[in-house]
Amino acid sequence: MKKSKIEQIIHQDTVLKQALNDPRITRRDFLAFAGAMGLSATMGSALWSGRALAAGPTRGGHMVSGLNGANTSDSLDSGLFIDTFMICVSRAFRDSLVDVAQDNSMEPALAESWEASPDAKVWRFNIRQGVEFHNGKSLTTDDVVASINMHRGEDTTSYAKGVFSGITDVRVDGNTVIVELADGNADCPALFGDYHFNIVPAKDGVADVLSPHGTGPYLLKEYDPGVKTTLDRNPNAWHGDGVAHADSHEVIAILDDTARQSALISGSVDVINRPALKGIARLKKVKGINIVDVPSNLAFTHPMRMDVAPFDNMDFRTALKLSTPRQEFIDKVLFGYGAIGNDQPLGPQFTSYNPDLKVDYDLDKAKHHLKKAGLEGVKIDLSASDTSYGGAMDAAQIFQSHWGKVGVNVNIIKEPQDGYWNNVWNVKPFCTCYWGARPVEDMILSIAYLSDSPWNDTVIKNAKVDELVVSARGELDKKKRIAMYQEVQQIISAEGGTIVPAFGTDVAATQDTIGVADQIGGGWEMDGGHYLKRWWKA
Amino acid sequence: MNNRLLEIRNLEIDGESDEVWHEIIKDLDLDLDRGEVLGLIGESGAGKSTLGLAAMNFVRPGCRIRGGTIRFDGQELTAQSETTLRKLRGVRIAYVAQSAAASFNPAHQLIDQFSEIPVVHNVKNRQDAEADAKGLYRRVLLPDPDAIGYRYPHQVSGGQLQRAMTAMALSCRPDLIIFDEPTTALDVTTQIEVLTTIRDIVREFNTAAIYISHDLAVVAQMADRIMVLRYGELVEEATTREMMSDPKMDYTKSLWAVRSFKKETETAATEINPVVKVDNVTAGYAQEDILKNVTFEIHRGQTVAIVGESGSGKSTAARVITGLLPPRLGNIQFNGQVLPKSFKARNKDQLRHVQMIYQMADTALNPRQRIRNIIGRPLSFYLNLTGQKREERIRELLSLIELEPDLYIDRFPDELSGGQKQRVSIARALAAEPEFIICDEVTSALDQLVAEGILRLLDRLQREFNLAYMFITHDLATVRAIADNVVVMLQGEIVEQGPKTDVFSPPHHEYTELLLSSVPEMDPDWLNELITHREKHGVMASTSTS
Amino acid sequence: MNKILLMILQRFGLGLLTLFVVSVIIFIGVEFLPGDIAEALLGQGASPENVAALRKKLGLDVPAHTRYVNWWLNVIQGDFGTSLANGRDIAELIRVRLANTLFLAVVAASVSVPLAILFGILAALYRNSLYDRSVNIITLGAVSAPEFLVAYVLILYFSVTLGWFPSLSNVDADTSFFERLHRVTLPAVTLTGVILAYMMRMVRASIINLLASAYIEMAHLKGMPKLRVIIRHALPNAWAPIANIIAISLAYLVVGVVVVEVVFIYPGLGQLMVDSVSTRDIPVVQACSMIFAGTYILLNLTADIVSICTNPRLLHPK
Amino acid sequence: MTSEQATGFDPQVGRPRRSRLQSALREILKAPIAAKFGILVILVYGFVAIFAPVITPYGETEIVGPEFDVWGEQFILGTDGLGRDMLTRLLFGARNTVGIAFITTCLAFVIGGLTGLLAAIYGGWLDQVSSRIVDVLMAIPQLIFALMLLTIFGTSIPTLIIVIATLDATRIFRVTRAVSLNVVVLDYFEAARLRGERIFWLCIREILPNITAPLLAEFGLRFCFVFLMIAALSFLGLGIQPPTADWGSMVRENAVLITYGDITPILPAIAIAILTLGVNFLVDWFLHKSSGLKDGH
Repeated sequence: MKKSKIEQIIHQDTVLKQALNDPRITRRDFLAFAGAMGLSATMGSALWSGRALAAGPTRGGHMVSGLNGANTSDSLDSGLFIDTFMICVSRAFRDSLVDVAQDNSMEPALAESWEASPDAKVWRFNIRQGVEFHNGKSLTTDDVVASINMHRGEDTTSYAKGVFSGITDVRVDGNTVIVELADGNADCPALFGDYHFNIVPAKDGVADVLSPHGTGPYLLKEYDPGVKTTLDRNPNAWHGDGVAHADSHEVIAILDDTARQSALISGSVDVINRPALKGIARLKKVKGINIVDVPSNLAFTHPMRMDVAPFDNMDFRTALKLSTPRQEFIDKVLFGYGAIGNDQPLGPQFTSYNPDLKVDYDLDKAKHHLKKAGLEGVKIDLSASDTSYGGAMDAAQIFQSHWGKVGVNVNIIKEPQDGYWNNVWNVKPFCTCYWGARPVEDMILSIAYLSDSPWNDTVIKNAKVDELVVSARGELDKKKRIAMYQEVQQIISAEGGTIVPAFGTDVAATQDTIGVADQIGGGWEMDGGHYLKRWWKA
Repeated sequence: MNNRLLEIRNLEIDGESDEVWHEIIKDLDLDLDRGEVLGLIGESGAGKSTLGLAAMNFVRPGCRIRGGTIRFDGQELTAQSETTLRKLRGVRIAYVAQSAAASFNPAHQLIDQFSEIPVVHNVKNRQDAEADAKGLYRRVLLPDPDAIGYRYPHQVSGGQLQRAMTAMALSCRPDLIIFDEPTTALDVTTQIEVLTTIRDIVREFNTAAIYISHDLAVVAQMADRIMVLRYGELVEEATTREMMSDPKMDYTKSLWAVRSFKKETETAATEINPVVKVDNVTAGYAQEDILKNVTFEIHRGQTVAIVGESGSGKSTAARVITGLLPPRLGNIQFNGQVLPKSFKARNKDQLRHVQMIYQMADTALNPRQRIRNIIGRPLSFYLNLTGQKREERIRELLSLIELEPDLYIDRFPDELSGGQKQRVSIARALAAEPEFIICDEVTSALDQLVAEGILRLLDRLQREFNLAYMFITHDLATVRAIADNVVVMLQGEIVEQGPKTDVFSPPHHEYTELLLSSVPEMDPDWLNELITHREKHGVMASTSTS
Repeated sequence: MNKILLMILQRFGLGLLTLFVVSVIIFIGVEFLPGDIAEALLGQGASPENVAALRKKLGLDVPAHTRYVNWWLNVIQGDFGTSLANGRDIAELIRVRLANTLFLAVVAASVSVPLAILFGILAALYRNSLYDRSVNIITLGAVSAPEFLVAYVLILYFSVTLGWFPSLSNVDADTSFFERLHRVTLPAVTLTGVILAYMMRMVRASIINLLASAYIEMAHLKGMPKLRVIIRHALPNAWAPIANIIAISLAYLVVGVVVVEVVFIYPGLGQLMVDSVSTRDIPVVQACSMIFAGTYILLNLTADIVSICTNPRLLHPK
Repeated sequence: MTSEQATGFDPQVGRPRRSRLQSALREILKAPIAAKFGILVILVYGFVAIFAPVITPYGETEIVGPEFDVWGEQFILGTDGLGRDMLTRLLFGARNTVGIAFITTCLAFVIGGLTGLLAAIYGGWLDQVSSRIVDVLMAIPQLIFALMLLTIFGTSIPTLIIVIATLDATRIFRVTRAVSLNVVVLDYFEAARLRGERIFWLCIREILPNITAPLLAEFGLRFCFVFLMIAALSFLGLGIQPPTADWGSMVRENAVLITYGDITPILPAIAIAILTLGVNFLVDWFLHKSSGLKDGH
């Protein structure tokens, strides 16, 4: 508990620094800054003069949301969550040990508090007492252990397997669950805030992954995968009045952009995620509609396999980076909703993000590097598909036209949407790709940027990076870690094999009757997936 | 009181084909008294039916009345509204169509279709209508009159349907009935019976009638007065006897003359072995046999006529010979050698030597091919003629069939008249230079004059090329005209065969007798005499009515 | 009568055969889809071990033909198995969806079929009249526009602008009948627009064809009123073709409405099947296609039966 | 002059002999206004499709301006979300969408028409088998089947064409078979067979010329269906892939704007509608011609 407080302060401290020396000061930063100055959030936002102010949370009401990111094949097995619909629903009727707070700090959930051994190898989580599952079964440490183990071991099907691979042992000590790691990881609590990690009831020692009963503030009333889900308030929830404002929720899966948007405009729903950015300018003008946007760590990456010519040539890579039209990418592909990227995967939401690290658009320099590489007029293939991220095809064309200017002829290959992640990504030398937001730096770096990472899609083998990442993982001193991570960013950006023109922004749209805190989480869209319990209906 | 029922003056009717209007009826007058029967004679395209329908001020789609007046019982019809006309039709003027089979609605029982007329027109209520229907069915000599009304059209034979329709026409006791070729679609033996019925009924109810037909002999039996039409104009009008005894106009005379054509010499079998021998053939579809062990021969230069009514299996015989229908038993011999049963197995030469001419010239010629190709194809296909040679041969053939090559060689079939088409299909058959030609009812779809032309042509060609013909027909007049040998068939079996003279001169096989006697003759009294004669000798109506 | 029964049975047998072949085709088809459900589910995060584990868990390691046979064995016992994706009972899953699909189809049909027949008859009756031409053009316009466009425009006016109908047609078990009706209005209208024209034109055509026949002329010459001629003389002989048209259209209403479902978020079978194809959820795809094919065959069978039973030649043999 | 020519009275005998082309032109001139409209539409579309690169102000995928620029001199219909000229895209759409639909339909006709003809001529087991196969294929919902095949073989334009063509061929098979059967029973066909003609001649010279009208009509209808089918597939994201300008996907891409009453995204759909309408009008006319039925008055 104490630790997390400290983290929080340090975090705000960093943001403060950024706020002071960053010309592109963002609203969030400013608020954080204001908060650090001891101003109340509301005053802060008043100063900011943003959109119409929402009064403080009001309790009650029935909230209807239309969410993209659902599929009839959705399952309650949190190990298989891949998209927003299930993540949000699950966050509403289940709990994790730890939550990522709206300010991206670690907030206790079913774990009342936690301590780490000095080497950050052994972590003790004190489990909250007197919590009951919706079926009346009371929460025990066994449930927690089972819920952790469902992501571990050879035969786990959990998508989070990688995230939990570092855990060597999980054991119980009274009300405490003790987790041992192979090597130190200061971010361990964050693992337990991952959206795959839900506490589910254990059946004779094994997690009952499909159980509709959680400990969350809402009861899962009706669940029809890919269609809709309804939630009612959990009368004996352990969470205080701070969360779960609405009495009941109806979450409808609306995959079609136009349908989702007209549902909002016609008032059929209160909240939608991912409003079609094409029309957002007009949507803004519609009376009674608010746009909620949060810079996120989602990175639009374009991995080049550095063991394949010509991508093995650093000057060539630099040439591409220097001639990549980042602003145009944001304007045309993201319709303005994004932050300039700097060719490394760690987004602006990370405390360690270094806003000074920039890659500017300089065709002459690019030409120079290309010349140096002796690759003028070289022909390269870029594999692209809108499955990698919406607008990838458009992006590919934008790149094509700009890289062409420096003498790199790009041949765009339209890859089939199906099996893209199996047959194209991590296979083809150069393709379009994205990396979803992760709560902590290490999660990205260690699965994709170490020489032996499973998904090292740029085939980067950099001893320095390897060393920095590993040591940062075990480093409990925030300042030191940040320094290390910033150095990693520095190296990847300069030498790495990925082009990150921009980081994403999570956009949602609501009726102006929906209240949203002034600062909301960026770990995942929709307030880190917590919106069902954090937003309210006035 | 005024005895005049129908009075048509200066009637002009146009017909439309390809957005072009041309006259069908030209300035025509027609008078009809109560109880009188008027016969309309003419070849196809003479406008008979159009005129008949005009009597009820009805024109078929694609036609229009351009001028003239139609007074029915003092009432000017052309001025009337659809509704008044509707009230007239079926009630005071009734119509009996050529094909009863097509003119009865397949979906309803006969008696329904009978009753609806009086019921819809509020003449009778349903019960009375049905009772009346049964009565009339009895009158028109339908078997089992009380039950037959509850049958559906397809369950009743053609002859019976025609009677049923006559009965239906009488349902409201109209003043006028229009009979539009009511017996043309029927076999001769059936025709007699229907004719008798119609005549008696008309007399009995003293209904006026317009009897339309292309067959003078038939009209002669029915009508008091005859109008001869041609190209929509009146050629001649006179009382029946007058018209028969001394026709004035050439055209009328020529109509009479039709049956004059007769093949000069009768060729007897020249060689011992025939061109074609149908050897004890049994054939048919599915389980039932259409042909039952049939045997006959055809010699070079000879014409064998296969005579019989519908269903007698004469066309099936043709299909067996051509190999379209492989026989179940027996075989076909050509110049002594046995032909493969199926045409698929026959070689080009075998195919070439057996050619066929069809009844319907319109469907026998590919409408999308020019005459040149139609006639030219066999030349290039069988005889490998090409280029100039082919062209010359085509022209040769055209002049052979008396069609001016320059005029016709580039035409499409639909730019020819029926007779011309038939000639072209003859030319196509000739082109193959066959030894044997099957003529399947080649004249029955044609007008008498045209038909005669075709017969003459065939005869000439036969002599020129010493061809063997198998002549399938139901028309004994034609047989008389061209046959050397005759084969009489009844329900798949040969009842009699031999030289024409033998077959057509007594003593006859009873069925042959029936056939021969049933052919209408140019004598107003023929029908009466026949009936009385038959009643005397108790010759039963042929069984082939069902 | 026996003959008729025989014919119907024969048709029925053929239908079953077809159904069987379809199942084989679909199964093979799904087998050929690149990747399998394991990969599809795990998406970008899939590591070989994950996939292998999931396959094992879902029993995909069993050879295909064995799975196919087992599938049939279960189906015969009325058990469609459980969805590979989320282990839900397919029979249950489909029951709900099918109910929705059928509801929408029935609503659309009950509007469009009578209209189609009525308009068709009128058009045939007054053919080449102004009415005929204008109806022709309007209906043609309706079929000519892509479904989704019609849907969007309807939403724009009746939902967004006027707010008469919801833009979402999401219904569930406890939606009241009239509420359902209200919600499926827009989709139903969209579908009606698509099939109405087609049906109407066919009805018109088949009736006009009949009007050329001799017995119709006879009816006129018997002085029958125009309407009676159509209703009593033409229609009874037109049932066969009309039934056929309706069958095809209904089949379309059941199987061809994916787009409409997507736009109106209507939880029908189409959406389910499309998703299942993309996630390689073989048992679900199988079940859906069985139902679709079944519907199609059944409807055609009905059409056949109608045409058999309205054919006096078969009904009243000699 | 023989009695024959004397009696040769027939309104048609007098008719002058014409070449196919002449008669075709004559027909067109006599065609009702709707049909003329249809012909016009098709000609215009055809022209645009062929000369798209020449008549368009910009390149098909060329980014020439700001995104969603309004209508004006420079961009007559404004620009799309990427700043590509809408008019250009629209015109190229004609080329791609219409072209692909056309090729697909042609292919479908080659497949379905040929099998249909053979089935009609040979009859027997060939007819049985092919008809059964078609039954099966038709029993599978077309859209879904297409989706599946497209996911199997990937959504490249060739596969798109082949898949849809194969599925569409089933309908064409039925029609061709039906109309051919009407010809097969005719005497001139029998005559040709008795002459011993080979199958090729029978198809090309005896049957095809006599079923062109209904087939053309069917072609029109199928073309429209294919057209809408591709649009639907594009809508579901499996049709023609970006950046190729295709009306279906263009509507989809900008559909969100419809909600704001912006008609630009509807333009491609209207383009689709007009063409379909035109084709249908023409088809009606053909059907009327082929079913030599004279409408009453």
